Amino acid sequence: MSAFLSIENLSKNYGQQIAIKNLSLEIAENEFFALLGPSGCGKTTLLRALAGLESVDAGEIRLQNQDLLSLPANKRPVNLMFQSYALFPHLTVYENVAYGLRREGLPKDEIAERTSKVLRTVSLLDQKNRSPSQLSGGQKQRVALARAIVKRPKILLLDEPLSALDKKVRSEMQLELKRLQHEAGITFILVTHDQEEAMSIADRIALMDQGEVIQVATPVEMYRAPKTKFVADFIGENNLLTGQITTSSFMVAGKSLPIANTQLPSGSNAVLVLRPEQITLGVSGFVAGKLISSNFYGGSTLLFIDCGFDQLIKVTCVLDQVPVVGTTCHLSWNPADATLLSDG
Amino acid sequence: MGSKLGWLKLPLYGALLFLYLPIAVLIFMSFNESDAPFTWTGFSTRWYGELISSPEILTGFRNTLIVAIAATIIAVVLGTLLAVGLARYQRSAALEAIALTPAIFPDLALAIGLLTLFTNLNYALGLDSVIISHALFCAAFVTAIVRGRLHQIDSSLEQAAADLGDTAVGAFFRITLPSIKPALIAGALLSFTLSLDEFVIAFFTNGPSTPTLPIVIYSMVRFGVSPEINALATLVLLTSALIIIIAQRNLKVKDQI
Amino acid sequence: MRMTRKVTVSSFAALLLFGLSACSGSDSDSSALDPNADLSKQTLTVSIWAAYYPEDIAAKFEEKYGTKVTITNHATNEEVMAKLTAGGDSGIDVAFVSGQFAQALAAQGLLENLDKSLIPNSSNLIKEAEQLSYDQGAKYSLPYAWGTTGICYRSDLMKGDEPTSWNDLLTPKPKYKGKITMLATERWLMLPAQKALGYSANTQDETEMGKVKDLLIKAKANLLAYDDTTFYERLVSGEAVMVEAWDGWCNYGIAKNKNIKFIVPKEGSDLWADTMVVLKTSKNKEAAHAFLNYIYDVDVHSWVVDNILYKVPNKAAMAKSLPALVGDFPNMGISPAELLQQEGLVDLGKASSLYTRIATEVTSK
Amino acid sequence: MAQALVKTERDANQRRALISRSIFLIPGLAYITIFMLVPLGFIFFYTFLTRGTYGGVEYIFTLENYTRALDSLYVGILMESIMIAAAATLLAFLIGFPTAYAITKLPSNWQNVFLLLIVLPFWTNFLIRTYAWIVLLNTQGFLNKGLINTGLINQPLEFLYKPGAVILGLLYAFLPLMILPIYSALVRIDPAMKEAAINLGASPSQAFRQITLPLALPGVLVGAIFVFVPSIGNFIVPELLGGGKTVMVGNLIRDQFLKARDWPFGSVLAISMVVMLLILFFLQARVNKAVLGEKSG
Repeated sequence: MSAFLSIENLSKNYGQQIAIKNLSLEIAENEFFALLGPSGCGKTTLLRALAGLESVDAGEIRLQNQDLLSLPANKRPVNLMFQSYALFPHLTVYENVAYGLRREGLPKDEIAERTSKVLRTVSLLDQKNRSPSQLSGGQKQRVALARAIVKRPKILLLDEPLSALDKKVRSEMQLELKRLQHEAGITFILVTHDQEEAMSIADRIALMDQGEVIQVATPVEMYRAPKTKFVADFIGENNLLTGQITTSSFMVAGKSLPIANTQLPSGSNAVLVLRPEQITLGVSGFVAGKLISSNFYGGSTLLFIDCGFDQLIKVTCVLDQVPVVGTTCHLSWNPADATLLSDG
Repeated sequence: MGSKLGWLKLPLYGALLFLYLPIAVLIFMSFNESDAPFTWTGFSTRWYGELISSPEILTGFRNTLIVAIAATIIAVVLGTLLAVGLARYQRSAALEAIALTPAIFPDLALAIGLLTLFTNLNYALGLDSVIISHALFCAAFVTAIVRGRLHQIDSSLEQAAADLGDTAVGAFFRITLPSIKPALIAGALLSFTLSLDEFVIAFFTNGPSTPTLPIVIYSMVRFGVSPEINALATLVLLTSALIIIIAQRNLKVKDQI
Repeated sequence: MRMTRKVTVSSFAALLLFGLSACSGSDSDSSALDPNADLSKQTLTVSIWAAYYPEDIAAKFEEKYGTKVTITNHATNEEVMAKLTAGGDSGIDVAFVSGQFAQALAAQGLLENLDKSLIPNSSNLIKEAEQLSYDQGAKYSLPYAWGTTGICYRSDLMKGDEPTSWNDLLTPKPKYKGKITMLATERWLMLPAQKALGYSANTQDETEMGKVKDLLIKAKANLLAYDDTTFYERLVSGEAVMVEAWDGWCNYGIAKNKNIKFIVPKEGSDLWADTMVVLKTSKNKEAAHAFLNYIYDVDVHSWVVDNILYKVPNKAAMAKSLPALVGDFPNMGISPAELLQQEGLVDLGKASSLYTRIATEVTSK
Repeated sequence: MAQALVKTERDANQRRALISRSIFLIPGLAYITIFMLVPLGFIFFYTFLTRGTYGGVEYIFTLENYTRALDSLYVGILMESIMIAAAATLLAFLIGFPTAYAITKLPSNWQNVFLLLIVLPFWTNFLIRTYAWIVLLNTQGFLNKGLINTGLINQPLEFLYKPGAVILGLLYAFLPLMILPIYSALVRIDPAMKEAAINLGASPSQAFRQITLPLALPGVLVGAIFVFVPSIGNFIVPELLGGGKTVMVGNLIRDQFLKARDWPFGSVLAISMVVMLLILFFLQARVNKAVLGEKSG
């Protein structure tokens, strides 16, 4: 039994520059999948390759066992919601949404029915005769979404769908997207550089860097068990301490920190990954340092403590326990919570 | 580079061929030895010599330079002030349309209007009336270019200057002017070339004793086919090309239209 | 001729712009000229057809009289007329125009009556040329050159078909179709048809002009172009075989190709004169008269004959130049008496708009 | 007391703002008023006057100039001018659009080079460029000689002195004015527009017709105005390449002012040209609004 969508050994170069490097990925039906990574990591190229807007140099893409690459872009059961929305300014909202159905040559009644229905779903039926320039940002985004899903694609691709919206509308739209995905029963593949967005919305995330998938996992897995230092750094707040493994401890800047069992050989270079919320303050600890500053975030406060490492250590702390700036803090944690990653 | 174009190569290179074929013929014939207009007899540069020793052409050239320089100066001052005024002090679509109209107004209508004005004022036609007339449409082009540039510049720069205690005029000279300098240079060069080549308005508003170069060319072209014209065309092409290339460095063509 | 006091809208302009009212200039006769005026203090602007005068004339005149001269060119009578009649001071002191245009200018009171005592060389004027219909007695104009209009053709390319009639030009054999040009200026545009139909070249009769129009429209189908300036070059290159031409300009073609010939069609033709006038608005009238006198100098005027290849109504100049030229350019030998047999062109007054309209109809059809 | 001070302070500020606004706006607007609007007023005023016998105007008010303009002779010339200018405009579009489109497909540094190449001939003298066609197309010219030498024809063809030659001359003179605005409209179109159409199932040619073309329409219209307006007012091309056998409105206006000295009638013709321009602008603004959903300008 093969996956709903399988990407095998995909490669794409722009001249000397590698955009996608021998990439393989499997995505399940009805999954809300996020391609996450910094800009230039190849995630958008991959998305465009799925839509057929970009040719590939090598590899295969199969959708339900059907070769997708052999289909021209306008025949693929894959629709894309563009980052700029790409609403046709000379057409009305209705005409924009109906555009794709008309290209299929469907009967007029069916077009009208499906278009109206999807406009109702995104609550834009009243605006159907407006021109896109008369809509707000959130409304435009919903038209773009309606235009893509009205085609009932097997896969809906979303290119940074929320980046142009302000924060409040964005969180509303996140909910909306999830609801829609659930209702429509379509596989969503979302491209974003915003790890918070990916974590909050996706079932699974593929984190990409320099044309390669670094880790594919659920948001929780990725947070808890980053596979590499890059993942650990990209996902969430983290303390990354570079040092060397000895027989029983981890040496960082001349200080010895306790570690749990590790497969990494003694004497090798490694990174100790410590989430700020895993560290506790006490009267004694593994290391001590002076509190430099504290940033208040509502529910919690992030402390910055100078322990003599090459970076300040971040510690999450509840509001009523925040020490005065300048006091010496003692830090401790459960060594089993900390992850040790090879630093190669 | 060309492979991506496919069949579009045909119109692109076709259009260029269409645009340059007559010019190539003129340049070629400017080195013709005899004055037979359509027959090549041998290489010679004599027509260039005759050209620069022709008093009509030299006078015409001098008059044209005077007009182009003076009209450009007036146009840059008026056009820049107007562009700044429209961008910063009085945003009005109607005023803006009026300010830009001379640039696209039919030259013949403009020319006869000006002729009518000058005659009714009993104003003797001469280089000054051509300068006044040329400055009119040149200023519109300067306004358009400077206005475009001001669109790209944050008006908060001037507000910051005002906030720091500068007067409006002071802010104009210390902040606005330096930031629109490329547009000013491009506008000035465009004005200069437009005036250099302008025929219809000059034809109507010029006095009898001060023909500009295009007017001299007009009478030459009408009086038959002289190889001096070919030599002149070659020189005019080189000069214009030079000016345009300099202007290009200051402002890309695409921003102008 | 009825005198029309021209009203300008200058007062309207002044009112609009400055809230002032302006007075129009007076039409009173000019004050007497000073024969001892210092000409070096005066400057002259002379408007003349391009390539119709010695190129160094300005320099030579300045050398002799100390007057700075600016020569300005016009391509057609109409061009300089527009400037002279626009109202106000055109800046032109001396203008070269065709006779009927001089008549129109005089009718508007724009011309200075010539003081012959300041033009002693005018004694060279051929007496027949004093009686030209547009200015009997040469009161306000002094003819510069004169001649007639005919057909200029390539005898080698029209062997056996040499034209003798205006009809040969207007309704040519099919093989000459598209190899013919006619003059574009209104009066000469009309001339071949007027003469072919046996009418006067100055006719103001609307029925006659209607027939002229029909004939010209028919003739248009055979034309290469209407051409006032480069017709002789078209003959030289072979682009055209037969053109309507002024006698003098045909000579430019003859100079380049001996196969080019000129004939005056048997139906007759016009007598035209290009004449020199002094503008009333001129502030340099003494210098203007001196310039006319200078032109009538034997050497200067014979230069015109030798180089421009036009006949001039100057006895001494023609006597000096003609013998050497008449062999190569037979039409230079047309005598003043023969010229006077042709019809002199006069101004048409109000009827000029009829001519304009017909010219527009013909050229736009 | 303090309030009064604030008030005078505020007045002074307003006065200062008014002064600086005047400094910037008044010189230019005054110049345009005196040298464009007033002359236009003059021309309009002239249309109601009577021509003088020897030129100039007489203060006899009449509508005769307008009725004369409706004469079939002048209406015919106007229609032919419109046809010729429209033909030049249409050809300029047919050549200019694919050319502009091709330029947008080039790498961006090459785009500037090609735009420069398109513009460059435009800055050589207009009269000389027009004259060049005579050298090329004359019956003794290069094209005929070439065709005869290659044996394609044995009699020279007459290309010049026909309405077709006038159209060619106008097309040649103003083609760059069509290419530039179309180019600038095309480069402004978000490439995602066409991709979106394809993604929604349109074939590339459908995407071009349904998306790219309509979105470039405002640029096409600007180009059409830039070609049509100077074409219809042109009198040099009909004179040089039309051999005086084609009369356009431009020639007619020129002749009324410089030959027939009938300023009132010439003014009527000039006003008709201005009205035509205004109609075109109005149309352009409407299309702009329809296509881009924005106010033009």
